[in-house]
Amino acid sequence: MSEPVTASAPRTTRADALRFYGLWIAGATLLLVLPLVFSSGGSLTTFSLIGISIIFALSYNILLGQTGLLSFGHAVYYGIGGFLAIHGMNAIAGHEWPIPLPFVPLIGGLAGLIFSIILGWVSTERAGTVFAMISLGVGELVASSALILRSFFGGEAGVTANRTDLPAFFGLTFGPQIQIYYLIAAWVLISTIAMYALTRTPLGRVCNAVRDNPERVQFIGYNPHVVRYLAFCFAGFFAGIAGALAAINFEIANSAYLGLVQSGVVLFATFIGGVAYFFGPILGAIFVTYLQLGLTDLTAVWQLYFGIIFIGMVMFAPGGLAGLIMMHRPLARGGTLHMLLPAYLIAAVPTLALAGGVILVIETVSRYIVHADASTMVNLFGIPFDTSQPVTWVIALVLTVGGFFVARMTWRGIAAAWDRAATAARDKGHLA
Amino acid sequence: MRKLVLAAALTLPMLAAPALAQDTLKIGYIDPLSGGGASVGEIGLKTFQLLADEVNAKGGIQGQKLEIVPLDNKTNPQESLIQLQKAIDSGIRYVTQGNGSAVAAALSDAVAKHNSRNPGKEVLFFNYAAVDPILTNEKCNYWHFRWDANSDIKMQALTSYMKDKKDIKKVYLINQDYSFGQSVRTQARKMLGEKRSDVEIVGDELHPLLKITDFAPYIAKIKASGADTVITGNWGQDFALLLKAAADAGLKVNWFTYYAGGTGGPTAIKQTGLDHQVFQVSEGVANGGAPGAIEVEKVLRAKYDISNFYPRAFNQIRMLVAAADKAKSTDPVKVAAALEGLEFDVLNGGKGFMRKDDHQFFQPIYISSFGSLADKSMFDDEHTGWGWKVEAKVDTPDTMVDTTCKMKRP
Amino acid sequence: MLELIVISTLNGVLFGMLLFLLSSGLTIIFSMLGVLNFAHASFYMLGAFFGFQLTRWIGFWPALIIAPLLVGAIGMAVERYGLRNTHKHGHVAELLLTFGLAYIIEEIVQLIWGKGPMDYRVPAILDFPAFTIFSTNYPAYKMFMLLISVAIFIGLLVVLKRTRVGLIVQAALTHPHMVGHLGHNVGQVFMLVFGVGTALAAIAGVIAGPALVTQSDMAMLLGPILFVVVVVGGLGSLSGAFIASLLIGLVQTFAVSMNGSLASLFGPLDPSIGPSLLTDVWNVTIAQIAPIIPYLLLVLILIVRPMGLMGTRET
Amino acid sequence: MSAAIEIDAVNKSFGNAKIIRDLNLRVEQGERHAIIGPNGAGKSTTFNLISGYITPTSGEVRLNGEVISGLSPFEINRRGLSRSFQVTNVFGRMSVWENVRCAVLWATGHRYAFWKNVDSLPEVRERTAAILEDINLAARREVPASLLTYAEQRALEIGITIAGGANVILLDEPTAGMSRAETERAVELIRRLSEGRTLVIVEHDMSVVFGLADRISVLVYGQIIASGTPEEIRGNPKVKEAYLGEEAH
Repeated sequence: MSEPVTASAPRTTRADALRFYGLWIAGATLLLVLPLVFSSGGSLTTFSLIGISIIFALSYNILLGQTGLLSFGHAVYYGIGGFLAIHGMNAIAGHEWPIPLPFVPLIGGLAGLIFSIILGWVSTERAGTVFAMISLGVGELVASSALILRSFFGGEAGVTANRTDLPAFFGLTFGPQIQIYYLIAAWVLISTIAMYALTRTPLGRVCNAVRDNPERVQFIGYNPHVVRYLAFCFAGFFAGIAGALAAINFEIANSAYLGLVQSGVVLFATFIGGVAYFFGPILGAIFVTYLQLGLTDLTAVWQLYFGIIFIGMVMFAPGGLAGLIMMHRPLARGGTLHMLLPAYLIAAVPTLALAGGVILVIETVSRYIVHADASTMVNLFGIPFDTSQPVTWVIALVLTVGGFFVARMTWRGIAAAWDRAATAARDKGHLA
Repeated sequence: MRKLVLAAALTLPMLAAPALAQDTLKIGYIDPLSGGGASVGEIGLKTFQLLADEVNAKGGIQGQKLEIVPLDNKTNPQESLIQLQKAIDSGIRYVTQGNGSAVAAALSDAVAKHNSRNPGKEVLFFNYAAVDPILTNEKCNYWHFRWDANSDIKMQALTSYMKDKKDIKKVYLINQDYSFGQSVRTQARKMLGEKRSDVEIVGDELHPLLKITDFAPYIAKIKASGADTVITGNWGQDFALLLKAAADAGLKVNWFTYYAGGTGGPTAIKQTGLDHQVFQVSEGVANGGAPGAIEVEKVLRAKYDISNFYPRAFNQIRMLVAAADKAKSTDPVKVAAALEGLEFDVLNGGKGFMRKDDHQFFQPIYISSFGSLADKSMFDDEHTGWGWKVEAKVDTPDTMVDTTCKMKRP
Repeated sequence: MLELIVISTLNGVLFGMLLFLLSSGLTIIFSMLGVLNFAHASFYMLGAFFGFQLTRWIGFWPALIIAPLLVGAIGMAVERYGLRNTHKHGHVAELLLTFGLAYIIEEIVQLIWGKGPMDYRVPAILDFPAFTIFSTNYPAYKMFMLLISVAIFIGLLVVLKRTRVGLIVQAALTHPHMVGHLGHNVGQVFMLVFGVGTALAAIAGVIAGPALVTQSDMAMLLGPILFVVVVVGGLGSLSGAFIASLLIGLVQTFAVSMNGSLASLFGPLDPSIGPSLLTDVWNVTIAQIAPIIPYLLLVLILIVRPMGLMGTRET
Repeated sequence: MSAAIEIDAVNKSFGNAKIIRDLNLRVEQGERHAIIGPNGAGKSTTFNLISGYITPTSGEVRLNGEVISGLSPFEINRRGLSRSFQVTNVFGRMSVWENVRCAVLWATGHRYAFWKNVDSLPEVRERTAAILEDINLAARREVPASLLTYAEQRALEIGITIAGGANVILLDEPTAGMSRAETERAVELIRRLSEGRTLVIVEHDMSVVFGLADRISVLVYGQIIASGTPEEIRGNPKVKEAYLGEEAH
């Protein structure tokens, strides 16, 4: 690993190497100090969940971003990892084996790997829509079977374990959340480095080739089926680790781990983060986990916002958050980023108005219909609105419609400013 | 990675709870408030909020104001644990939940672990509707209290009633394929065998949970079996669709159910036209005539346009107040001790008590049937014009079942 | 026993025909636009809810016409303003768009109609038993459903064989790359096809609504089965979709009426064997696994014949 | 020594349409062999048959004496045959450097390795760099393939084809759509790169064909009607009638 994330040619300079290792060290330091800065129990729970989600999303991106395989059933391997980890913990505690908790995620990883090895060969025979449908079918099959094979999956209730029953590890009992956080953080770091390293291997590179053009890959000596299969196995392995960490965190595994909803969430997270860059899914995992935890407290229709954000991303920013950020890189290098600023600021006003209008419409309708009897007050950005008043409806509609038309004009302004900035950057030799 | 800092900065204000004011006692209500189960969860929430108002109007619990904190678990055990963590992090010491035995099992387990790892910060879990017997048997724990009759108790009451119904000859069992449905089926076989060995069980069906859109094939099977009575623990759409299909096929049998009264159930029964042929076993209905129940029913209908689905929620909160008064404290450890064995006059009339051995509440159980109402003053359901009529009361002693619980006390 | 077979066959065919109403639209859309519409079952759900609401306002019969038209219009708008703009980002983006759309439609339906089941009733004129077989009634409404689906099936055949658009669709089924040569009105044809496909799903929704449950999770329940149908039948094959629809309709209906398990076949296991995976598998009945049979079928078919029963294309 | 490629009585039908009829062709080791013929004669199909993209309905294809018909494209590639495509067929989202490097990996024995850092494989790096020099794309190494100009993409197509070091190269219309100047450069490139290897080329541009080929085969309606040196082909009346004559009209 001698290069920053996206560069491709082996022109490694000292500065590049420094920056590259600096990034990893900064990441590790961040994981280390986070709980010191935000020490409340709530933040620790949040960070732990984000960590699990990061590994899971990165493992999913081995399929979607690296190899071009759209899976609707990735949670199968996550869930299997979780279940095996729980059974493993119970077995270790029951037999008093000298295996401490930090090694349990490996059990989950191996379980995910073994299941991928079994199910993967059939699944990966074809890419594209067929793969997507098989993954959906296999996902439903395994999730439904989990409810039939009760002795292993524990039916609806799932299987529980007690992580503190395992032998202590250097005096750590892993009862308190802070210890679990550091356990997860360590695995996040290990898995992230490993998955990044994977992208820098011959297999990782050929995965990209298979994604771009599976047909041509056959004419440079590779069997695309084997490439997809190997990628699938790696994805299963890391998903299993993520599942095991979830099992350790919650001390329970149940059939919801394996289901379509879980598969959908990881797809959302990965795609919203951006599949084209290695760090995209990390952003997505943070963003989506945060939304999942946070939006629930704010609104009953959080899933609708979720869907709208997702569709908005698919239609207008298919590169995801990472794509949006990386778009600006050539301009930043060319030193012309500031040229965009006025256009962004101008556009921000009507765009925010539009967003506010949409939120107000949704909340108003939701209060009006779902919670007709409850409070009719909606608090938006600190401004109270009474949904039973026609004036609120009018404001909501004006904001939405007016915001849309004005915003569309200002977006054109951004496009124009972008062209100018890009031209200027190109003149300085920073754009291809 | 920079994004992480940003996200964390945003997380902080949201999850870092404000210091809990000493003058309120918060109960975390962990149930679905979005997604498929939300309609049920909202009804429970309203019931509990009504109860909080009632308690506060009388001066609160030991001088503390009672507040219900809604926490959306999306009917998912994993999500429930996140919400539990959130509640604990914000200083909440009492949680209540009812929808889904799987969720209850996860919560019960998590609460027990939390309490053993964090002495001095104990949390109590009040279960108002999750009826899997396992929670007060193999998986019982000291911090879990259940106010709803578990499914074994209900089956005990139901079979006690069926014992004297000589026209029941052939029984068909149809249940959802998960722990609750299985316990209904097992207990039905066992208890019917004990009390009515002459009754033939002509069918025993488990169908997938909430996945069947057309029950016509199942009805065809019931019909083919010649059954005169069906026992089902089905709830939600699995109940409504089952009845719909039965009506379509013209199946005329008696239905003994656990949850015919759930949302959509009355509508479905009315559609099928099965007048007083659908029975429900529960801890009581307002039409039973207990003054307290009627009063509550009126308030709920006037305020929220819902019927009282959860008489046990009233028993639960009122008993919490009684226990706190007895202990002269709202400290969960003391309240738990005070609750053990506590006797109480239940909402629908009669005496109930919290059994010390397994923390299961025992109370009179009623068999009621749904159909046209003789008396105009009685309550109808879901605006169908039909309502519940009490057929029989099974008194507390006749509902007792043994427990395998070996309670570990702190 | 015989009555069980007769009733199950009727129910199976009915369920199969409903599936075909959906899978035919899905197949045609896939052939023309190259995108598997993940939200197809959501349009079916919209049909049911629109049907329910319009039945309340103006009665069932007008609703049967208007609801599909409305849903078709929404479908056309989705094609025009959603899919067409996403096309440049590739098929994965299009698939994801419909995936997100399915999600949003479910949420909006929940927002408007709530999460409980609707009281969507069979029209009074059809609310009687059509015939009684061995003392079991078969409802007239179900016969009506069967009739409608068969009528639409025939109508679809006529349109495909006799009209210009039908010929284009047929050409697209066999030669997908030909679609590019349609000339300037290709956009309109796409929009029309998407509109008709979603309207077909909506018809299924309107007529299935009263017979099955009209609830906000109905799309999630049916959606995955639908994909099984089109993949098992062969992506892009109408006749395959037809056969697979009936097959899955019948298999699922018959499976629930079978109580057989390994235990009943070979006798119960030695009770000394405690609960284990083996006892789980040994004791499970065919009826219990009925809902996962389609997925088993899917996986088996894809192993044995990756292009599906009648498919000619491999992807 | 056996011939580089031998096509022996191969037939290929799609449904009822017989595209290739009793095709026989022999390409000697080290020769530059061009296949010409009118549109729809089956030239690309012939390439597809040799490279394993499609399998013959009947007959046999041999590479260096070994039967390869029925093998997968990657198996044939591993036996030392590589081909280019008429329509540019590169890895669009990957950089030029990555495109070529991927094509180098199998031949340098790294295959599906997931335990090696691809950037610290000197022989891969050197070979990739050398090929980029050869195809004059060294300066464009960082550019995503989809952003290259048409001529650059054609050059990259050739680069990928030869990167694996195959000794039999099939080029499908390598100069199609190029300007005169670009074509000349391409021919120069092909001449240089095919040094010491066997080359089979399908080409429409007769100046390219006659300038490059040692031997020429003429394919008409799925059959070889003539095979020989450029002079022989030029003088062959059958060819004139069936093919060259046609062009004169």
